[in-house]
Amino acid sequence: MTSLAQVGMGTTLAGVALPSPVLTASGCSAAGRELAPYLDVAELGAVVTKSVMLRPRSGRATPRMAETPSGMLNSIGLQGPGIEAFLEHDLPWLAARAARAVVSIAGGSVEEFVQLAGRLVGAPGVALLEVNISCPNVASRGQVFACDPRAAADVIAAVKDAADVPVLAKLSPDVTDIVTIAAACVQAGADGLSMINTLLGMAIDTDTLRPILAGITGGLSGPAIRPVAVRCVWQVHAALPEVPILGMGGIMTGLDALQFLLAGASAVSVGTAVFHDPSAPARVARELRDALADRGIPGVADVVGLAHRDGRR
Amino acid sequence: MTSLAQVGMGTTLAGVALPSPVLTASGCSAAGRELAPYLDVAELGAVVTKSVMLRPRSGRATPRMAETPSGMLNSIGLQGPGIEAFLEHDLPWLAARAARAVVSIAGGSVEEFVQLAGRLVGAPGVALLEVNISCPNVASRGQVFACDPRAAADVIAAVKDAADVPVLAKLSPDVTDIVTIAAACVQAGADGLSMINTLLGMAIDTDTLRPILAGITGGLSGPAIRPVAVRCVWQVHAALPEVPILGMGGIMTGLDALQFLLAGASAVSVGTAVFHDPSAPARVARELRDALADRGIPGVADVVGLAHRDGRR
Amino acid sequence: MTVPSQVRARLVGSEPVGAYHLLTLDAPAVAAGAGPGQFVAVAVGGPGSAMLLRRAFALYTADPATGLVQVVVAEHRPGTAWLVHSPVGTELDLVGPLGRPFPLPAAAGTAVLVAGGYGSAPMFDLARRLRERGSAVHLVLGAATGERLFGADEAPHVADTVTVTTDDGSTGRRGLVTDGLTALVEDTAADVLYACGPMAMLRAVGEIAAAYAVPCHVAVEEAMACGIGVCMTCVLPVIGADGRSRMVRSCTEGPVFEASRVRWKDVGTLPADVVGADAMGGHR
Amino acid sequence: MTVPSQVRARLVGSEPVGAYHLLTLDAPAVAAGAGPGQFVAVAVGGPGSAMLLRRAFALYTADPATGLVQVVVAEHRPGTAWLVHSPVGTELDLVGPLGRPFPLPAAAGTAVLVAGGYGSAPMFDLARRLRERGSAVHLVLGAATGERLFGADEAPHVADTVTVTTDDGSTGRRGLVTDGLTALVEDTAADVLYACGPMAMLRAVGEIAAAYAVPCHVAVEEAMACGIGVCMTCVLPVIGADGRSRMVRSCTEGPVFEASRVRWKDVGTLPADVVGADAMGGHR
Ligand SMILES: Cc1cc2nc3c(=O)[nH]c(=O)nc-3n(C[C@H](O)[C@H](O)[C@H](O)COP(=O)(O)OP(=O)(O)OC[C@H]3O[C@@H](n4cnc5c(N)ncnc54)[C@H](O)[C@@H]3O)c2cc1C
Ligand SMILES: Cc1cc2nc3c(=O)[nH]c(=O)nc-3n(C[C@H](O)[C@H](O)[C@H](O)COP(=O)(O)OP(=O)(O)OC[C@H]3O[C@@H](n4cnc5c(N)ncnc54)[C@H](O)[C@@H]3O)c2cc1C
Ligand SMILES: Cc1cc2nc3c(=O)[nH]c(=O)nc-3n(C[C@H](O)[C@H](O)[C@H](O)COP(=O)(O)O)c2cc1C
Ligand SMILES: Cc1cc2nc3c(=O)[nH]c(=O)nc-3n(C[C@H](O)[C@H](O)[C@H](O)COP(=O)(O)O)c2cc1C
Ligand code: FES
Ligand code: FES
Repeated sequence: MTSLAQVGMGTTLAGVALPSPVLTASGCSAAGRELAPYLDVAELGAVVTKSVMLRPRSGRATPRMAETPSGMLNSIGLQGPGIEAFLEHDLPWLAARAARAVVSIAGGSVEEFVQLAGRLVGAPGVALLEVNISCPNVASRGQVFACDPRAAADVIAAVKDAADVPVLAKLSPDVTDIVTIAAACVQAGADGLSMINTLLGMAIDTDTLRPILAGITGGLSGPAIRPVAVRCVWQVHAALPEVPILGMGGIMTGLDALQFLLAGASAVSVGTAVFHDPSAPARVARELRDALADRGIPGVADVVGLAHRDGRR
Repeated sequence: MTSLAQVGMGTTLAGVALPSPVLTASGCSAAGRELAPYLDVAELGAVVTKSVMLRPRSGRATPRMAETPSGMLNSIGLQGPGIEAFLEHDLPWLAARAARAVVSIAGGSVEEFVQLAGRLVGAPGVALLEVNISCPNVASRGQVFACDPRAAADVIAAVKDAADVPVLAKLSPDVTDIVTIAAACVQAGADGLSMINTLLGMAIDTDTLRPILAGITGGLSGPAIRPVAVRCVWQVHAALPEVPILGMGGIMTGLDALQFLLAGASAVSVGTAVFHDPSAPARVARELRDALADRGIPGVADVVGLAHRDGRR
Repeated sequence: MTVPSQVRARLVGSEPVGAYHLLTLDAPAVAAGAGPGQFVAVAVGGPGSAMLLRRAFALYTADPATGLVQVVVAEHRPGTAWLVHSPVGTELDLVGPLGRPFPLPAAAGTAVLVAGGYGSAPMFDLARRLRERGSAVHLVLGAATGERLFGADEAPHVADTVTVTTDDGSTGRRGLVTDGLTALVEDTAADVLYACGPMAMLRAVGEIAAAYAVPCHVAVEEAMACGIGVCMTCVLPVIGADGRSRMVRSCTEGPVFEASRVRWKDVGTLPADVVGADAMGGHR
Repeated sequence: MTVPSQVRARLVGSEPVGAYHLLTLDAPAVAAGAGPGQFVAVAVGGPGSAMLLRRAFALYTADPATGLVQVVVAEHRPGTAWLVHSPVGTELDLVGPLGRPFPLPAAAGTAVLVAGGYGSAPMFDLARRLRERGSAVHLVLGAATGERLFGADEAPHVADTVTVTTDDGSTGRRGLVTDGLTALVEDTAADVLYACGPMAMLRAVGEIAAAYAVPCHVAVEEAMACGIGVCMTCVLPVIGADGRSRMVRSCTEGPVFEASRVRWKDVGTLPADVVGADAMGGHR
């Protein structure tokens, strides 16, 4: 047993020191403000903001979600106010509360990503950029950047050039070999990797006999996908042990978070769990601290990737 | 409302007429015998047998399974007695009960698949072959056949040559573009497609701090993966509307089965649900018949792929 | 606006009322400061549940004195089935009060309240508050069948007149809730309308209000994943003060909207003139 | 062998007994013809549960006359937690009796029964049956603590002698259940041993039996996904009549095995000489 107060919850993600390894997940906590009644955003490792694009976006038609067993499908379509409104309203709110922001950016072309990264240079409170490459590449008939190592690398290299903070590439699990994509992103300069984004899924309404989502397919998230997410983190950490990983996918509890750390993540994002429990990111951090204390583990740094090694330290 | 007795439950899968669209799934009902206390195997569309290989196989060390939210991981390692014992003990049992067998075959090389198909020529009660190409290809350092269109096509073309019954190619969802693999298999002569096999996943024991499965990674199945499975069936049916599909992945109820038919499957396999409820394949068929009757739908044939069209017929 | 709380609330009462279940929960933090039209979001299924998303229910009562809140639940599919079959004593995880309540008029006047099915739940507290402020209240309750009316017995205690309609005529007048509404609005010289119920009904009420140039506040019901404003699933096209339409969250900016602002016929579509529709590519 | 049934069984009793819960279920089809060492598999979590797999429990009693069966459940993680907190009246989905029971000797003799923790559950029925056939029964019960002993009070009614041990000495003799076993086997001139409990205990009992060349039947506990023989998750390396080892299903070919057949030190590994181990590539 380690006493609770002694557990070192600090972690380093892509060179950035964070007071807690538990962050929010992009698209699951907006820009943090709505969580204020349920937790203290400054105590989180960071707030990962909803992917922002250059221009305001309406998002898709509704229905935008379907509940599935231990998961959900979403097809929001990256609704958002665009980078200018984000810089004016969202970042200052976080900065005023001394919360760290990991800003997720999304674009349909390398140029859009670069412009976004450029606009964020010098913005207050930005700890890292998370590059959401699970976006269709307009230049290649909508093929998702994250599904092609070259396209992924092009985006990352360009963002890296433009950014003044470390850059995480957010990977999609919907690929034959995630290690190849991960390696391409690292080669292109990514300081770390976020994984995983949602799995492509769909559900059909057995009354209307039509797809439930207006967008037909959507992204599957929640505990249902956790085994896939842990596997991706495991595989990439095994292949690229030096590369920092922000792990996510179905984390509901502190023990779930611990699985990701053991698999090789230096920090984790809590996404869909927030819909179930708005205090989830804070609760997961507490539970993780308790779990480390129970196991006599001094701190987060001691478990990162541990399951690859001997097990019991 | 259609009366229950009027609902046409017959279906045709790759040219083979089946009395019911509900089958078992490979590896989830052995060769059918153990289900006898819970259902009548002859009333099923068919029994899809555990993938058989040429030689007896021990399977992997234990633990071989882990429960996950609305799913499970397995890492059995294709334990089985080999094709000779299968021909001697398993097929005759099914044939004696007038049950149809879809025989799943697995190999580490094209040659092994061909030999298996050859041994099955003329065997009693074999309605179809299901070719489990989610196997590591010994010749290409363990890359799974189903992850490479050329390797997949090579196996299917060779099996097609050797077999005397229609051939289904069983696809893995762990690919960037399942339509490409599907098209390659069809081009190579597959009479139909089975989808999906399990997703690669893993889980870590937060007490031992090591992977739960002796095999480290395993196959994720159950309702958790249903949205991915429905999506795969939908995508392939959209691209290749003439190709018969045996759909599977997380089917627990008649309405789940209906989703697969609506997405484009002509029949479905019930896998992991059997572990939850050994009578599941029979129950799913009953519930499906009731659901069709409630909706005033004359029969299974009327809903196959319907969600791609106007919805309400 | 009240800050919502997340609480573990004990189920202290659960009783069938017609086709519905009336659940009473001990939740002082939620009861304090809740207004009519606000809702609560309840986690369902207990530990080990495969259902991740909360279910939303309009507050029927919220009594700061006793700390009790009540909701009226229609058993629909697994989540609501679990709720209505939960034994008294079950601890529920509750978030609320959420959303914006029905706005009360600055001056006393005449209000017509229209409700369909369990949509009547928020109307009783609304009626009481309107009458406390000196307004006359005319309440119209409708449902498919008599079983699906909620609160018909209570209605005379909170309203000056009560009109009851059912589609099948089993209780009250046969027909739609909106059938006699034009006459009622005219006869009572209503100066504000409130409505809660199915979308088609809200739209019809809105149209009548528009015809008489009377403000009309409606509580919509869109599928919600989070209920707290972070997920963007619950949107509908709403015309802003600047005249431009946006996809607006019904959980935080609603569920109560001014009916004339809602683009009823475009709900479930993406109108080309909505802000940011031009930027939509194939992104999910 | 009895054909197993799948039934909806009403939970008619649920009571804490020491560290365990004793559940009584109304399941005539399961009770009929069940033998000691057989088990039942119970679906957990109710409708909408995220837990797919059944939980296995050895039968403690199975009375064809009343149609009741009983199991002794240790609350462990979510599935067993759900079970022990299910109110009386809950309908459980039960499959059983599953597996092979302890074999009874052809002739009367002297049997030593050894149980660890809830592993004693099947021993009472076994003891009664052995005594019915004229055997002398010596029962050894052990557990970590007194709380974790099950059935110490009942033991004297079914056995000629009872020995109780706990690791912490809180009840009976301090030590392991196997500590005095050699002496007991010698003193009673046991001609058969039966054991149920943790793997390490079964192995130790098996070694003592081997030393005295006495047959020894043990009930193992391997994680099971299906319980009915279709999934191949519950295997362990067992030496067959032909002297060759195979990965054998403990749900259908067990859970009772002759101790000398089990390759204890290889459980959880894949010994190279097991049939078919040579054919293993990287397949999953
Ligand atoms: C603001 C608001 C107030 C509501 N007030 C009430 C009320 O007072 N009484 C009442 O009985 N019901 C009310 N509802 C509807 C209620 O939330 C749904 O009927 C309920 O969520 C369905 O859950 P289920 O498990 O039965 O259905 P499922 O279909 O299994 O639910 C699956 C998912 O879809 C969502 N969903 C399904 N139907 C609806 C719906 N009609 N509206 C919103 N989300 C839905 C669920 O929340 C869940 O996330 C309200 C909904 C909203 C948005
Ligand atoms: C033949 C047999 C007889 C058993 N008899 C009893 C009994 O009489 N009393 C009793 O309390 N327990 C008994 N067990 C163990 C009991 O099945 C597990 O403790 C229980 O399944 C754990 O469920 P959980 O939800 O608490 O744990 P979880 O860890 O959440 O279970 C997850 C999964 O692992 C499996 N699992 C976990 N632990 C075990 C285990 N020790 N053995 C087998 N499967 C496991 C579960 O079945 C489930 O599929 C028996 C097991 C077997 C195989
Ligand atoms: C409603 C919703 C919206 C999301 N929006 C984004 C987004 O804008 N950008 C992004 O990179 N990921 C987005 N995601 C993916 C999550 O950040 C996360 O990668 C994924 O949901 C897996 O984690 P979870 O299971 O904890 O939710 C979204 C997920 C959900 C459920
Ligand atoms: C324990 C287990 C063993 C399996 N063995 C095989 C197999 O031998 N061959 C095969 O093609 N698929 C195998 N599968 C995959 C299933 O046939 C099916 O494709 C998958 O589990 C998805 O369906 P489900 O969710 O209904 O189980 C196995 C699945 C499980 C759970
Ligand atoms: S329900 Fe999530 S934003 Fe409204
Ligand atoms: S538990 Fe499935 S074969 Fe034994």
